[in-house]
Amino acid sequence: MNFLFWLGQKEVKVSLEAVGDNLLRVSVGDTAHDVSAEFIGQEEILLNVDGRIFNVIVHSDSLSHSVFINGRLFRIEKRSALKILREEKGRQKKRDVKTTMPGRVVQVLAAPGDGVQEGQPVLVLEAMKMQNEIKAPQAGQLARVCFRAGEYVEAGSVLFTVE
Amino acid sequence: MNFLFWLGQKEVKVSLEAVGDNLLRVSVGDTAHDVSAEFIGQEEILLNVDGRIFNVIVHSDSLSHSVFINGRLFRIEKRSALKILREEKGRQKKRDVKTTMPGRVVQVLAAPGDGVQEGQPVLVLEAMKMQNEIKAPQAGQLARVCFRAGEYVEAGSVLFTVE
Amino acid sequence: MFKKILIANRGEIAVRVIRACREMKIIPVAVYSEADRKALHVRLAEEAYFIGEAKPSESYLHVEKIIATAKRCGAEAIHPGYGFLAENPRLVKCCEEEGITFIGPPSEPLEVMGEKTSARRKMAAAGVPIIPGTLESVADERELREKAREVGFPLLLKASAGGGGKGLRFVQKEKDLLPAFKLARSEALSSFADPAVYIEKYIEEPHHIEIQILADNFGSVVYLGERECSMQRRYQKVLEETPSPFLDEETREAMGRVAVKAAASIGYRNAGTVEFVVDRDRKFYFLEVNARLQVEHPITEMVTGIDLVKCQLEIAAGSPLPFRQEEVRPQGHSMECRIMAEDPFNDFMPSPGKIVYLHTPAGLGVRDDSGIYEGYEVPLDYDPLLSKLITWGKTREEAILRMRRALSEYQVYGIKTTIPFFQRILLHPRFLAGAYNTHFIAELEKEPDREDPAEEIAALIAAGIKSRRDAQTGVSSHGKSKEKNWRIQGRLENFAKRL
Amino acid sequence: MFKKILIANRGEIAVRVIRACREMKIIPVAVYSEADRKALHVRLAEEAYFIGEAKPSESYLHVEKIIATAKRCGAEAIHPGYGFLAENPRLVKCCEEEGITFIGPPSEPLEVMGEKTSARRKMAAAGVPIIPGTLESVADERELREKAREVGFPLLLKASAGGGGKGLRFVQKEKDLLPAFKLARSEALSSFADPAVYIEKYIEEPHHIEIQILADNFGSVVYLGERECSMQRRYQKVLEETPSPFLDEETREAMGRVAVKAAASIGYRNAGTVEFVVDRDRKFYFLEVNARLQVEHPITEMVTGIDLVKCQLEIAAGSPLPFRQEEVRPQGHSMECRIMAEDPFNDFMPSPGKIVYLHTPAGLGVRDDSGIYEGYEVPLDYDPLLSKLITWGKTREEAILRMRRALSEYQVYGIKTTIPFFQRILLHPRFLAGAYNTHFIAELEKEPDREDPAEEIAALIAAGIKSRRDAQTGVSSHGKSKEKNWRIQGRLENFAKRL
Repeated sequence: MNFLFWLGQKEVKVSLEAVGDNLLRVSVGDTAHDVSAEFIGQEEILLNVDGRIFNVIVHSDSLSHSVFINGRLFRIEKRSALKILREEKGRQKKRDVKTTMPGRVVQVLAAPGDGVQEGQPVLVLEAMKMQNEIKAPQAGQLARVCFRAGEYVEAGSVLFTVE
Repeated sequence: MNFLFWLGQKEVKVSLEAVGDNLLRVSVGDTAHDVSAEFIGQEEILLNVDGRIFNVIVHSDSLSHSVFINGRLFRIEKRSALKILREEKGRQKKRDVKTTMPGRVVQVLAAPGDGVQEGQPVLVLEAMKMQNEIKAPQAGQLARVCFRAGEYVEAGSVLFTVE
Repeated sequence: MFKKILIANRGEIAVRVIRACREMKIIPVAVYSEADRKALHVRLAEEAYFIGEAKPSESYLHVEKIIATAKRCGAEAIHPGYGFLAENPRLVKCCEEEGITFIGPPSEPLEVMGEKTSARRKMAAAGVPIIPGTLESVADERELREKAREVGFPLLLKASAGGGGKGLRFVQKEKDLLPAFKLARSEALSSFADPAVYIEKYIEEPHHIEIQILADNFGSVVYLGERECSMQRRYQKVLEETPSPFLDEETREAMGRVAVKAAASIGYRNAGTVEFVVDRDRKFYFLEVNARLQVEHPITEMVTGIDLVKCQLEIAAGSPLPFRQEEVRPQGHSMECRIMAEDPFNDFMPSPGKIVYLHTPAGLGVRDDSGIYEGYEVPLDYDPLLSKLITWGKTREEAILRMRRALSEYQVYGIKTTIPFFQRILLHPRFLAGAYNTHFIAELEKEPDREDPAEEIAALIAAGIKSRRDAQTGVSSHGKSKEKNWRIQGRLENFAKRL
Repeated sequence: MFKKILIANRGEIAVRVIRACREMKIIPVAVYSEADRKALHVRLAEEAYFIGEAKPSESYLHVEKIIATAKRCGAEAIHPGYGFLAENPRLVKCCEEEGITFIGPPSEPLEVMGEKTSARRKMAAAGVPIIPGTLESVADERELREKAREVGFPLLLKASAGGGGKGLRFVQKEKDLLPAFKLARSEALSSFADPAVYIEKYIEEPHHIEIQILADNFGSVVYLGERECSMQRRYQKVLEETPSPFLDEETREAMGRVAVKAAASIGYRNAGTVEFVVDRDRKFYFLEVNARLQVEHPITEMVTGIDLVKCQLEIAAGSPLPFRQEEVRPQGHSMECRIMAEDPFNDFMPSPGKIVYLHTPAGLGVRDDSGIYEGYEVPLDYDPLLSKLITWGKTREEAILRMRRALSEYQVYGIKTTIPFFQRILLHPRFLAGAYNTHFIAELEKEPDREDPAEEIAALIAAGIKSRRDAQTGVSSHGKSKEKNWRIQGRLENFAKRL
């Protein structure tokens, strides 16, 4: 069984072949590995790669696998690298700035219509007792600011848009 | 909301009434308690009874709740005590001896047709490196022995029957 | 001794105090906010009472509610933990009025020390060396500029009511002064309900080293060695160790003696910490007294064998210290990593949320003082400290290797944590050599991160295996049947024998 | 030092050795049977290799497979843990032939000590006091009867190849002799592949107390204090503590000296334990040498600060002992509870199965040496030992109170464990007074168990709450929506502000 993945900007071919009870031959690019894998629960895999042990958590959606190993998160895309690149370019014209954390907006430092520099703080978000400045990812004009001071923000919300 | 439960041979009426946000008034028999309950996962309840904290696991089936508190297991029946008693009497004539643990039969010490005393070992079951004598629960005649030495036994299997 | 104690805190420190109570046959009473209905400190308490909304001012900072709850449940004493009301003189006074024992110092030293500028004045008067700077907080922007020029750049702006790095700003040049002042005041206001800020001269290549002290009600004050707290990020301690690899025996003893003097000069009681800044020539300056149990107290416990929380309770109950200075003999080395709900790969952004998967380390020399469990949802309302991972070793090297081992076992999934960041620190040659000061982490963050190509390959293989499973069957069903296949072997053996 | 070590074991002891390896920068290699594909020791190892069926003879007892795996992965040494091949001279010889270091004693003392009757002969010759009984194993039923009469009743039948209580039977009267002999032989055969059994005089009100020793390759032998192991059920240790509350200082030292003499007389190397029976007058008799790491070794580590597994590796690598007898100074008190997969409310029947829920205790002075995790399925093929819960305290009282606290936090659901049984022991006045011998548990089991009416009421309330939830909605949906309600509050606040 063959799969094509994208990690970072790299395209990698991964092919799997069952070679015995609980034993797989897995090629990653040009290199082959002896692998056994035990599922513990739905998302946790105890992986044995050429004898070396990895405790892995794989959280999958239709677009990608998020693989968590030794505290690191690898986002392995099922889509083509080209497509991702194209999307990113599209985004560069008009960029939504989202927050990865929930929190409370403490202060809004710029208004829609203002010109902003790359790295300029646009608003201050407080979560877990820490105030974090959220900065403009590129120079441009502030198209909108979606929250006012004092409002709660959920993870994934668009905070503001830079054009 | 009222429920009738049986614990041991006792019948207990439990009634619940919501008296506020996250607060219940629960009567057990004649005594009322202020209770708040937080479900953690499907079976785990963090119970606050008049301020006192209990970490409880409740595993339910159609007949009973198995409630696990501080290492103790309470089997709280939804059926009437009378019914349970009747069943137990029925069983006393012809008693199936089941094993609660899986294991391997090491030795069979009596044959079908043999008379046995209460507490007489009938077979030896090994699990987790320990040999356990399984004894006749009552005096009588051995009606059947369901396994032979060397066989594996699953939890819940009938090992032998005493009439 | 007390029969029942209310713990006016949450998270790992509430758990820590609850454990000490249980070991002394004292009934520990937890209080909890709306956000903490399922918190670990509630689960481990014997009694627990709801006190209000998630917002600290409505719950953990609400003096009247805390006092009312203590009276209602019959608690004879209140332990404040750290943060929240730990250094709040009003709580202490209310306790005094209501006949409840406050487990901590009396209100007078609290008032003197809680306000950093009055603390500096007091210490200067007692002959304890202090850092050059203002002895009063800065009134306005004009005075700010004026005093800053007097002290000279670089300098630090500090919250007068502060502690724990909140409301603290480093100012390199004069042009950064005003924005830093505003942010420091805003953070100080939000953290301590007091925007006052003062100025301190910035010490180059500084070490933050603190001395743990214990003082009973009979005039006895002892010090329990130091804690090296220079491993800081944005003025927040992230890793502490004892003994300090930087100190020599002479400085260590001198600091201990000065700490005892400082505590005695203000009539300090109970457990406390005297913080110092130590410059590259090992000259030390008084920084502040933390009039409470410190986050990093466990490393002192590990090397001295002394349970500081139990000492706090005994002192508060009126017992004299059960040991003298010469009986305190630290053994071996201990360090602590503060595991935070922050994303080290994304500028340490807070990462609250549900912990869907948790494996904690254990075994010889490993202590995990945690406030979380699998299935717990870390609220966004409070500090991001999840757990303190502590190791002990006969030598510093053993403590480090043990910490690396423990970190390799520690798995938290669902939220981001600083575990990988500590793995990086614990492999760094400068850390291994013990040659770091408070600048270390800022410098580390400029260096490229470690990469393990084997992990990348394992990740790709895992993705392949997951894709294969998802493709072959519906999610989950295949794995289950496979699992069953193995268990079925015993049964097959039986059937075969009978045939 | 070695670069890579194979651990020829499973469960908590394999985890213990893996941890020590990681802390010494040695690559730990696990081996696993079919039943252990998902075991914790595999998860925590750096490398792991499959070696065969669940049956020990096909995997953990299979010398050739173990040796072949070590050679294949390049392991320079093998650590056998305890049980399985730990005292198997054949493995030691194979290692010697293949140039692999066996982490344990050489084959000669193993052979002498592994066979209990030859050990008794050897010790008697060296002037070490032994229990009256046969110096050879009993050949047949005629000899059994004859020798038993000579020794006198009550007596013990013991497996010559034995240890750990397996193949051991107490015989009160002559009429019980033959059935006990048969059971002892059968268990001995199944556990050690050798049915030989010998006779020992039964000591009344006996204490089992053992001395930990360490011997390097340079003639240095030290003892690290004793372990009180009298808390036994069916000749299996269930709880151990050090120091023994029964011994006086004089007996303690005398036993230490005799243990060193015993070890030296047989050319013992590496870590080992000399077991004694101590009668009510504190007269002690040699019982056996356990030529391996003991299950209960952690309590010695807790009071001495010495990592016994690391010592084993260092001795095996040819290092001399880094300390002398007078430098061993135990501090405080430590005890261990063996958490077993057994049902204390049903005659301690084994209880393998899936652990659906697990909370482990932590914090100051608590060590959990565990081989399990949540979601793990405890196999029926091996020992029921799940975990060893160890506490340390400045005093015995503190160690006990801390153990009670830790047990109260320890929650295992899905299988039965002996945790409630330990809670019973730790509240018993005779245990608290330190006044127990090997009969304690048999006597305890005749006493009525504690009952907490509050727990019964809580159970009924929980059942009511569960019934209510199941009635109001389908299972689960209600609780979830409730949970969401709380989280939604922050959002509502926002919406309200905008309107």
